[in-house]
Amino acid sequence: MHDWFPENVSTFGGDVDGIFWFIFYIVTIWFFITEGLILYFIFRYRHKPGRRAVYATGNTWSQLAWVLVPLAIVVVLDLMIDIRGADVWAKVKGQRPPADLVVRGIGKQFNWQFVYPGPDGKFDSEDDLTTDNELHVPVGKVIHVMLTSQDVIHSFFLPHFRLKQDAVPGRQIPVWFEATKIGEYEIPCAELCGFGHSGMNGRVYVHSGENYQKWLSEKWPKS
Amino acid sequence: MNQGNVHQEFGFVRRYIISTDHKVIAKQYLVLALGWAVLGAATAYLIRWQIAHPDTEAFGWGYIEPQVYNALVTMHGTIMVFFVAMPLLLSVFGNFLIPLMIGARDMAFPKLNALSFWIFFLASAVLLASFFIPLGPAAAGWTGYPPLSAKNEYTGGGYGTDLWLVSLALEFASFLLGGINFLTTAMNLRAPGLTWFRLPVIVWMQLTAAVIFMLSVGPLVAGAILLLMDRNLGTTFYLADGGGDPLLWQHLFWFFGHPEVYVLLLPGVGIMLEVITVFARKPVFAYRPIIYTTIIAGFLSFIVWAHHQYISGMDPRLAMPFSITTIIISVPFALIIFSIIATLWGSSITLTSPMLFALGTLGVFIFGGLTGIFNGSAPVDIYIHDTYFVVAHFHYTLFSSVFFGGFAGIYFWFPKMFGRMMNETLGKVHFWLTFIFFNGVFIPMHLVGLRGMMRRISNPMQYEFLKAIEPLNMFITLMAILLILSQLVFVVNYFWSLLRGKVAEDNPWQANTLEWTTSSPPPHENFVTAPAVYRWPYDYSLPDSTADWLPQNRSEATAKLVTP
Amino acid sequence: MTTQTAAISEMESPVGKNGTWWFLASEIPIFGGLIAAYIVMRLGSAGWSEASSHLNFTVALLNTFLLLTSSMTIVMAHAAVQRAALKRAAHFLGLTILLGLGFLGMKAFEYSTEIGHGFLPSSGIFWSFYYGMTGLHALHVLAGIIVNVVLWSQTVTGSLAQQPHRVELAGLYWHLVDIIWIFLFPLLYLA
Amino acid sequence: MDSVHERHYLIIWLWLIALVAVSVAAASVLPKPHAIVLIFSVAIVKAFLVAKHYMHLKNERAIIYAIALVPIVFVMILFLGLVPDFVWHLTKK
Repeated sequence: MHDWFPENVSTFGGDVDGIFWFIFYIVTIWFFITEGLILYFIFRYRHKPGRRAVYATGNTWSQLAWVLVPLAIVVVLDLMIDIRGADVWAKVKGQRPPADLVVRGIGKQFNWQFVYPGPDGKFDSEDDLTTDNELHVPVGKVIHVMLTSQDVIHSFFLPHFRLKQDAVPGRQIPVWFEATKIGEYEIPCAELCGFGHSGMNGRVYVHSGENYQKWLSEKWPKS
Repeated sequence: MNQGNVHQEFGFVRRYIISTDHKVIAKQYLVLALGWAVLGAATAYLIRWQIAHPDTEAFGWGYIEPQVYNALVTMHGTIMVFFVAMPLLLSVFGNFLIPLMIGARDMAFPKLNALSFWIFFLASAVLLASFFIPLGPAAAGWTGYPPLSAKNEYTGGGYGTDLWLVSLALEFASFLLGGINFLTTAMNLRAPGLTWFRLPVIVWMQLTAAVIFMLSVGPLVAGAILLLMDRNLGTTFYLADGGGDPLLWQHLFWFFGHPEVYVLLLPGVGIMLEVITVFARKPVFAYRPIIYTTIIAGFLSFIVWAHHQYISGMDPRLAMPFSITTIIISVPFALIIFSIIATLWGSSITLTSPMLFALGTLGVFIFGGLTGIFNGSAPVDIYIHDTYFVVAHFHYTLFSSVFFGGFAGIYFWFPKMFGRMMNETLGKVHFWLTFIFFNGVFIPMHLVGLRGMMRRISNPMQYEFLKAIEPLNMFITLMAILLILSQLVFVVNYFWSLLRGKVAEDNPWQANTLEWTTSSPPPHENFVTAPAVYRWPYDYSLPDSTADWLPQNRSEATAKLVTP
Repeated sequence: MTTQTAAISEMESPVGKNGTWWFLASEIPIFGGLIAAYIVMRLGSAGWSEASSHLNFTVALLNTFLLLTSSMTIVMAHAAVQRAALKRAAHFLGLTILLGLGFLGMKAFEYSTEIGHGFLPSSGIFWSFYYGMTGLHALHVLAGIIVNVVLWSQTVTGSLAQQPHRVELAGLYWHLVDIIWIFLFPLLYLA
Repeated sequence: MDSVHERHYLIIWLWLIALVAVSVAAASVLPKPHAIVLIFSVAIVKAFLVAKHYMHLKNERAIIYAIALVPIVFVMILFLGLVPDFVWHLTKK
């Protein structure tokens, strides 16, 4: 059942999935209780000649309790979902741990562009490197991606990392992730962005520390 | 209220085309809404074909280019929400039922009512026209997010988006006037004795829907005007280069867009409730709490809108407050659902076709409500936002209200509308086919969404991580085609019953509300003698009365003795 | 004739008034949304005051005066028609129409000088909002004038005597348009 | 009775004109933040005068007040929802 999702390769992906399953168990129970009752009542209280329906209007508290008590349980469960959810939201989108690598991500019809600051660690300098649809990152490091867009709204989606964030023109929105597994994963665009929306797809290459250094030295041989 | 000319006969044009009779206007809406539903279904078919068999020639159409695919997605949403759901649930049932259920001769403003319809007709014509202009209709999604919708160079479209905006503006004007009419009618024209707390629940729900539509759509009307200016006058409301902000549209859109969900939901729930009480022969459980929670839910619907924008670039600190209000809105709806289940307890159920559809509404809506909890939770939404999980979720809620609820209403009030019964056997076949294939489409769609498949992509096979779900997508498409085809049963039943159906009695279901106390179909101006109301509409199986039903116009004196 | 509704309509407002108030209720969010967007966008970025200083304050002040006065004249028309002083009502309605036309004329003059100075709707976000808000408001003024002209013509034919409440309903709408201007004026010209 | 009405309407009109004068004066005399507070307070008072006296709200029943005020409440909610994204806008470039 747990392979409903793509494989999780980020540090917070498990938390997102965890809250999903938490809600899943709650609503599954409610689903069977409510639908079960409906089915049972339909069979149990089918019209039979000579038997009349009960005239119950729910106007007394003792009758209304049949509705209000389950309702109170719903309220409590709702709050539990929110309280657990708040922590996960804060972890993914609230505070970001300090970055080991900052990259700019720019959406444009129909590509993801990534800008590396280069060895000097500064953007908009000589040694910046721009890649098309390729994001190279080391495993186990905190990556910040500063998202923006050149034209329309795109959505930076890392399904394996349980991360999604719209890239909006005029705004620079930071997201972070930390990969836990070496590999090559996709970065589709999740927001309709024009006729090339389908197929707008980048790749994130998660390297081991060594391989990442090798990639760096290929790109910036001088330093 | 004109001079009591009940027997005055009009010519064909006055009677059916420019009529101001609310019943005729309701039927005009019905024809138009069902016509649009055919087109909505056609777009659904093409969308599903493309997803299951990307870049092959769709049967009956041909190759679907990406640009056309985006237009199809946009039109499917626009048509189904604004040109099927809204007219079917609000205009057809609101128009037909409100005056009849409150014992009025017509709407408070009959001419305004006709005007609403013709504005809606004009909106329909404008949207339809956009299919035939060069570069086709709007293709920026039914949500029309700028900058994509703000510049033709981004979509590759033409005037389609302008026509789309004009069409929506007209449609909003039409429904605003309609809502004013509903509210004034209910405030002023209720029969003597029909107090607010003797109104059928569906009237309350229609009125709540009218109010929340009326109070939420304004900012979007303004937003649509701004978008039209961006497109045609070079303004920069939504363009970051000129100091505007694309997020502004999203806030204005969803400030309307979320209350709109409840606008579409409440009338469907109302139909379900009326039908269930009649065929369960039992009063609705917790009548007043249901009405109060309906109003509370209407209010809450105004403070949840940003849950559509968790990952839109909105301030992340807004997410949790909106997540809390969103999940809390489950409480009023849970009360309504629990009350309906409690209504079923100890009842005496007859499974007619309207009852089957009403129970289908209930069962399906519960599923849709529960999956909404996932979407409402901000952290889960990070992953499932803009995936097919969301698509599956809102089809569960809206299909239940609009189609299961709508069909329940049509089967139930068809005798009152047209004076003939619909065929029961065909009705039941229609229900079971619809129910099975509907679930066949949308249960697997949740799984597709959880695999991460994004909305509005025309070809999932372009992605490695989606390759594995191809069989599932093909299955969904097959089910969708069968779902559409099984509606033919309804079409046959509808037309056959219209012409050859058994002639209906005045009150074939032995229901209590006022529309059943007049003839089927009701005469011009509805009631030969004006009804007076003595009781609430849910006196089914009252212990002391001989029959298990007691219409609202029966006085206390006759209640216990007379079989209605 | 309306026996069926007599019991309730005695307690409730007349149909027309309820309907009109609901109509006004649906208008409030249209301008409310626009104004809310304007305020937050203006608070969130600089340079709007500078753009605003190019507007013709004198014309707007005169327009404020015209519209406030027209609110007074239409309520006078209402008072007159209530006591069947049809001729007096006609005068006040005519005055209201003239004041409304004066407002639109001044607005047109204002637009044309601004466009002459090169300030188009596309000249920046302030100008976008300025033309959007005042334009939508001007359309409402125009609609109000049309309604008032219809009522005025009914004073000529005399049919208004049977429908005196129509002046009140038209007035309600006209006052709302006035109230909107009461806020647009400081928002655009004074702040 | 009607001349009383008409005189009442005229007095309200004079108040309105006087208030316009106040806000114009405030705009030219007071420092900006103070002027803005005063100007918008005056605008609210003017709107209130028109609504109460010219639109006859003072003679209306509660339901009409509700119809007029509820939309304003929702617009306020919308306004509050817009503030973080457009006034604070953490992420603006």
